[in-house]
Amino acid sequence: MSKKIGVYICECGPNIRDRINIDEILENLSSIEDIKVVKKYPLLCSNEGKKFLADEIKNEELTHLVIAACSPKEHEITFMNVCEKAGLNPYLFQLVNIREQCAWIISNKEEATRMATKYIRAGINRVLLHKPLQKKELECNPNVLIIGGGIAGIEASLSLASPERKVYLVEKTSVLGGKVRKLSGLLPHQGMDLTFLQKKIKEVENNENIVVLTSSEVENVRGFFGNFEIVIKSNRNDLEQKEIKVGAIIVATGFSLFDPKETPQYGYGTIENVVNALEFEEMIASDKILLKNGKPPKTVALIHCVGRKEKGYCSKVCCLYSLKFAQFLKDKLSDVNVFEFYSDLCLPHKSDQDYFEEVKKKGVNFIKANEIQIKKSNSNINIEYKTITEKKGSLSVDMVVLSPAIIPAENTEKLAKILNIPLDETGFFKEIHEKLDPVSTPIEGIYIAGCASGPKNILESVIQSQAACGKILSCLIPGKKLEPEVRVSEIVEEFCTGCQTCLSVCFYSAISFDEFKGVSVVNEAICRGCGNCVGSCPSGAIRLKHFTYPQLYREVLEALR
Amino acid sequence: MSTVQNEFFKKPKKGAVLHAEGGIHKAILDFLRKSLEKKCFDALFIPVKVHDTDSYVWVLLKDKSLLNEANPLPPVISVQGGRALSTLTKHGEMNLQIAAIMRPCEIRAVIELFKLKQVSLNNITLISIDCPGAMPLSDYISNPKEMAKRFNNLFETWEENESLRPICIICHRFSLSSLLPSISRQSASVELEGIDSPASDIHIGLVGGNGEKIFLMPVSSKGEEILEKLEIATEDSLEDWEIKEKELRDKKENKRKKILQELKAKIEGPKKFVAVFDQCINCHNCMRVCPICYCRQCYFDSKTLRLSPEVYLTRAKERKSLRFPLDTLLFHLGRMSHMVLSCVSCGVCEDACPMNIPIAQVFCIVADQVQKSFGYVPGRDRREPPPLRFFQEDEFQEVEMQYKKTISREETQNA
Amino acid sequence: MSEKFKPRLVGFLCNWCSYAAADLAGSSKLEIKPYLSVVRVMCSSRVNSNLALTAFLWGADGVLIAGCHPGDCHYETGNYYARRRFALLKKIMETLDLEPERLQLSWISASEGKRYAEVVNKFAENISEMGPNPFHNNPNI
Amino acid sequence: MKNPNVLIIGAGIAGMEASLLLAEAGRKVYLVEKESLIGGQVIKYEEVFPNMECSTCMVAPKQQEVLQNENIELFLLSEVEKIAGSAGQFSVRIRKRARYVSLTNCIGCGACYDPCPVSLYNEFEQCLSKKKAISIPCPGALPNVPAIDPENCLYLSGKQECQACKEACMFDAIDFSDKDEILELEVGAIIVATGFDLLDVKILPQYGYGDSSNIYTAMEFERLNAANGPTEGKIILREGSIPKSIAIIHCVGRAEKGYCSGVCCMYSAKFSHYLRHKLPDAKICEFYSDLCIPGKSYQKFYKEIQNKGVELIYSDDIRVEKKDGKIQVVYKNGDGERSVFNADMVILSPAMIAKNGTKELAKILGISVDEKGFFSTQNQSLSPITTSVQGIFVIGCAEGPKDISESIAQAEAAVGKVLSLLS
Repeated sequence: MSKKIGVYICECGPNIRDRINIDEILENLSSIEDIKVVKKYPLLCSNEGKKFLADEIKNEELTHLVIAACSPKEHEITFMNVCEKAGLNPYLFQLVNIREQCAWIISNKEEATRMATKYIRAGINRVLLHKPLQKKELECNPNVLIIGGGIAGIEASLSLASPERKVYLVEKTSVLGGKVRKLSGLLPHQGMDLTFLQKKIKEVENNENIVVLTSSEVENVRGFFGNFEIVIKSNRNDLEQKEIKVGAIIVATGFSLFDPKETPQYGYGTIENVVNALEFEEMIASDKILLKNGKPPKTVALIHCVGRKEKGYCSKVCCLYSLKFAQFLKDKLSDVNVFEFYSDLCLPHKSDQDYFEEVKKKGVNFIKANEIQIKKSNSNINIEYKTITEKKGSLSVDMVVLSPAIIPAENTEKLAKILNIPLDETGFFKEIHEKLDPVSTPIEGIYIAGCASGPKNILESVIQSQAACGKILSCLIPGKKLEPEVRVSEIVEEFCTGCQTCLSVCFYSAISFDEFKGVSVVNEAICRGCGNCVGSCPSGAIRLKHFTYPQLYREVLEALR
Repeated sequence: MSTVQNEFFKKPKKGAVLHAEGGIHKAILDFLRKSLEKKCFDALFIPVKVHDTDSYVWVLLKDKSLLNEANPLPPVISVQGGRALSTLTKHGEMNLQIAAIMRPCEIRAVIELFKLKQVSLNNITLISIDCPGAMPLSDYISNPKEMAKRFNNLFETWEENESLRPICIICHRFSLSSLLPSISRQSASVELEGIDSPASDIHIGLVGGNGEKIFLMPVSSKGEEILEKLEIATEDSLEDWEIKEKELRDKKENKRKKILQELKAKIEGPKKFVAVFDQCINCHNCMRVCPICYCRQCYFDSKTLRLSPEVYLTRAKERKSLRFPLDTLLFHLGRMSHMVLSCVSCGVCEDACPMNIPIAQVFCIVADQVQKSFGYVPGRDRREPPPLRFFQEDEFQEVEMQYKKTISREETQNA
Repeated sequence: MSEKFKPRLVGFLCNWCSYAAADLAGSSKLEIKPYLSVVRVMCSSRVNSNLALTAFLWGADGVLIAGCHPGDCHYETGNYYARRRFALLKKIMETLDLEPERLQLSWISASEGKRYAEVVNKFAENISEMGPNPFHNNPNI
Repeated sequence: MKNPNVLIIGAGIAGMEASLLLAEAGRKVYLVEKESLIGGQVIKYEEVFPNMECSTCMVAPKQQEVLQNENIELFLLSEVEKIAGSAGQFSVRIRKRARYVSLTNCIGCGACYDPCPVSLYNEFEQCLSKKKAISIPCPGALPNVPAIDPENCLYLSGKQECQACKEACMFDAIDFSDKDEILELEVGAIIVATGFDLLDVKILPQYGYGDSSNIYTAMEFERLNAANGPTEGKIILREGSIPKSIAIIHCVGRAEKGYCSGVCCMYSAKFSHYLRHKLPDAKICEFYSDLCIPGKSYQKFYKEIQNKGVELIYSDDIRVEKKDGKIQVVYKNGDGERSVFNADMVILSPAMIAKNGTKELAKILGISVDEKGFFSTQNQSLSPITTSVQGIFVIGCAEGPKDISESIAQAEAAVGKVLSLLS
């Protein structure tokens, strides 16, 4: 079938009309073959303009459309929609930017006209090579796998589970609740009591749309967003395996605590009555704050930032729970002296500082110190430290509570390998974009929530798990098909030599290798169409739809005329 | 960052010194024969002289008797060993144990092709040999006897010899040193797997033996096992070889600098560079024989670059004239940009050029610079990833037009 | 002669940063020399020696590759790969002294409309001074 | 019958994120924005910590999407006046102030700016530059359509029969007859994302801010450094010279407001990065009380500036004084001793405070405001974005100081809540 190109130049009022000699261009173009119509129009993006275009496409039976107007950022989508409505494949259209990148930057009309002509010719030559790309639709599985039965995982399960959406909650240990279950209580502005946790756990267990798999771990993951295939292994016996299919995965594996034994200066494990935060939480919970000798402590030192230097980051929550400890000590033990040894008070939440003032009022002493050394001194514990101005100080106490850094949960690395998602230099899971997309990973459909991606307080963990749900609920809708990007890469098999360079450069792991054929394969459901693989392939065996070599060469050639 | 030193250098440098009464070729062949008998491997991959001719071909050899025809170090490189081994191993696994004996430049090509998934090294034992160089194919074909004689004289003296290929005269990677891992700055950030990754498993040293003895050294643990199996004790000192090898390498490195500098002066700059490739007839032989050019179809042969006649006419009008065949220079520069990081300077391209373009030497000049700037030595380490497969965040900042900075600087001065 | 000579420049701009900067330069009505033809690509990593060299040897007097600043890539790491590929090409041109200045890589973010104008004008200026692509009118290529 | 549509108040980074996700889910979104442009505070920044990414590059694609998405109906220059009903069926009344420029006709050529005789301070640029009575706040603003300031427009304020802009416009986009509109909407849920303001430092005389000396607020400095800002990114003093010594003062207003804003330490460090990059030889000094740098990647960010020779001074009781044209930062050090730092530029990092108008809006929404002036949420029951009214959610800095990623997480969380509530 012969080609009928329609070329339309938008005057954009005076913006293009006054600065480019449109008539001259119309004149030059009419000679080109394959061109059915060349016209100018006052303002194509106006409603009249759009209607005009639609009619032209129909009446002139155009097979290809070139519009010379403003930047594609402004109206490419507008005009693609016009094409679609008028029955022309929107990818058989090329928008040529003669406003921002021509009319507006070149004051000499002659020159501007010359450049505009180049651009428009390029557009015409390019559009001839366009393919009528078709939108693809993918069936997807609405179910979700949640890894980790802590507070984040529980939250997520509850907000996702519904009759149309099954949730599989996989927990490594034998019980749900994670670290929160070990706590004595939360902070005032979080609501101190913990009964809510048991309530939520009950809800989860009673929800028929949630399958709870305790003492289990993810063994293997295949597939992609909308269609993951998961193998889950029981910790009780290796033979017990379960295969499930889900559309998305939330990683909520939580954290571990830094082992103070790695920093001997704190005397943990060697000096009596030096305990870490979790042990102290349990003391509070059991309401037995006692020294080894069974007596209650008279002087307690709370040491912040244990392991911060070694790990290279602030764990965010320690300052606050240390305050909680101080408050509890003051409330429970009438004549106890409490000292907080801190390096920086990290109180980012709006109500944190009030809490700090409140605790301070109770007579808790705050010492900004570093280079802390904890030594045994006959019956007591002696703390040596330096002040911010390098002055030496020391203090004798009978109990020390260490607040260790929050570190990645064990097996984080292993899980990262199984899921094929990256870790950052601190060993936590890496967000695809720390700022703009804090719960997503490079693998679409795999999300991270809570302390799996770094230290967070309970509220933030809850928020993140709900955020992951937000993402899933908005794009993985039961019965709705996925519409992946159309302008993606494809492998030209007869040229692919199987060197697999493309696999190593693809950030999204959209390319796999077909051992049998010996060629690479692009998964169009994952590919985002950046073209990095095309750039990496010496054989030119990868084609980025709509940005193929020939199409780009056409533009280059016109540039060189 | 793992900087695994390979087995060979963990110990004081020792190996087996074998006496070569019947000449070094015989000594090497005896060793190979023995290892076949002892079932160290089922077959050899080795150059064999074709009956009643002077030409050599690669042969997958199972029958020991044929060994007499084999020549582990023929006077010419007719087909690059890397290319040959790729054809043998690329498609599918095999259950045979095979030993391939090759020149260092061929071994390095094998390793590059291994990284590019064009060679499988399962069941392959690589044996490298000190290489005195090779004769230009054309010269050899025109006078094989004489050339073979001159070639064999090299083994006593190892002195340079003008009838060698120019690329061999300046080859500083003729021995083991270029086949041993040493993790470079650039690839240091990349996780390297496996403990033991030298290019070859066993190396046969010839320099310093004056043609009377050969030096047998296990390089990888695999190599060690084989020599153990053969009950070859590797406790002799390698001093003679080491000293001579070092001496020869230094000498060649200096020569290399000098000669390449002279050549560079002859080819640099658009005018001279164009002149060098003027004679190119676009046969693309250089690409077809190159072991690194592994593409099924060369991008510059593909129809992607073909344009319609009227486009050629416009271009001709534009530039007054248009030369056919088209894009000759584009081919050479393009090919260079594709393979020069992995170029092992084996010289087969030059051998294959019907127009005697010093292409191997030109590529050599570029390869030296480029590989240096990427801290990459092709074929040195089986684990070292090809440079275009990874990046570091804080590298090559100089290649970007540092415009922002200059602006703010100017301002600071203006103030 | 730099007055008479109008260089033909090809600019491969990444869609998300540099192309946006070019638009901003336009809407800010900055004056830019009419020599650079813009070719839009989704990411600077799409550009490789195949494209750059072809443009150059088909007669471009200068080839500009522009993308997001390192770390800002819309596809996370594309521009780092682009930079490595460019470093290789640049090194080849330098070693052979094939006027490497004719190939330029610049990071231009979406807010740097002014910088885009400056980069392009400066580039055009440099190339004008250098004169025509030595491979362009050479009958032997 | 639950109404699936959603009202989102505030088109900053959080509001936009929520809108886009809900639109993707096929929901109709009414996005109400007080200003004449979208993007909120983030578009004022040149780069964001900790990776020093160009924020325009980050946000512009989202802004474009918001403008082009057919499921999102955008109301600019608009505010919520009244809300009735309950979760699943809220009815909302919106007042849309007249823009006097047609969003459909205007193509953003800017031909109307020059003819306008009125010259005003540009608040978007923190009054560091002037604008016309018809203008866009900064180059690259989206939508790229100006608005007329009725108080100052000669014609609209009835001062003169000036119609210079109308005459200059070729698209008949300017419409002086444009009127404020009242719109009634029906929605099932409401997301409040009104963001924050910065404390007005004038009320803290000890910092000497207010006259035109070289004491800047954080936001002023952001614009000073912005490539699309009043100086096109040149960091210069008011008299045009380059500063040689700069003091950055943290926690301005922390004591008065009674909370730590959580982000100032980081953006102050970001300022040091800017300064070090553009003024390699300047002396830079950060005055802090506590380094609040939570999170895995933040401490590294501080190490970097220290390695680049930025000085960190633990200080207290800071006052900024002016001695014969010179600026002096007087402070107590760790030992309580008084010391002095001579600066030719001072940057103040003020507390983030509740957006102006929060109380009024809270009243309309029927939700409460906490003692700090921010919307109060149900933190007690571990749901920091849900309010006392079911179906109304508060996200981002409307709930309290936050950084961008926390705000985005809350936006996505709100979407999760809405979608499971109105499913």
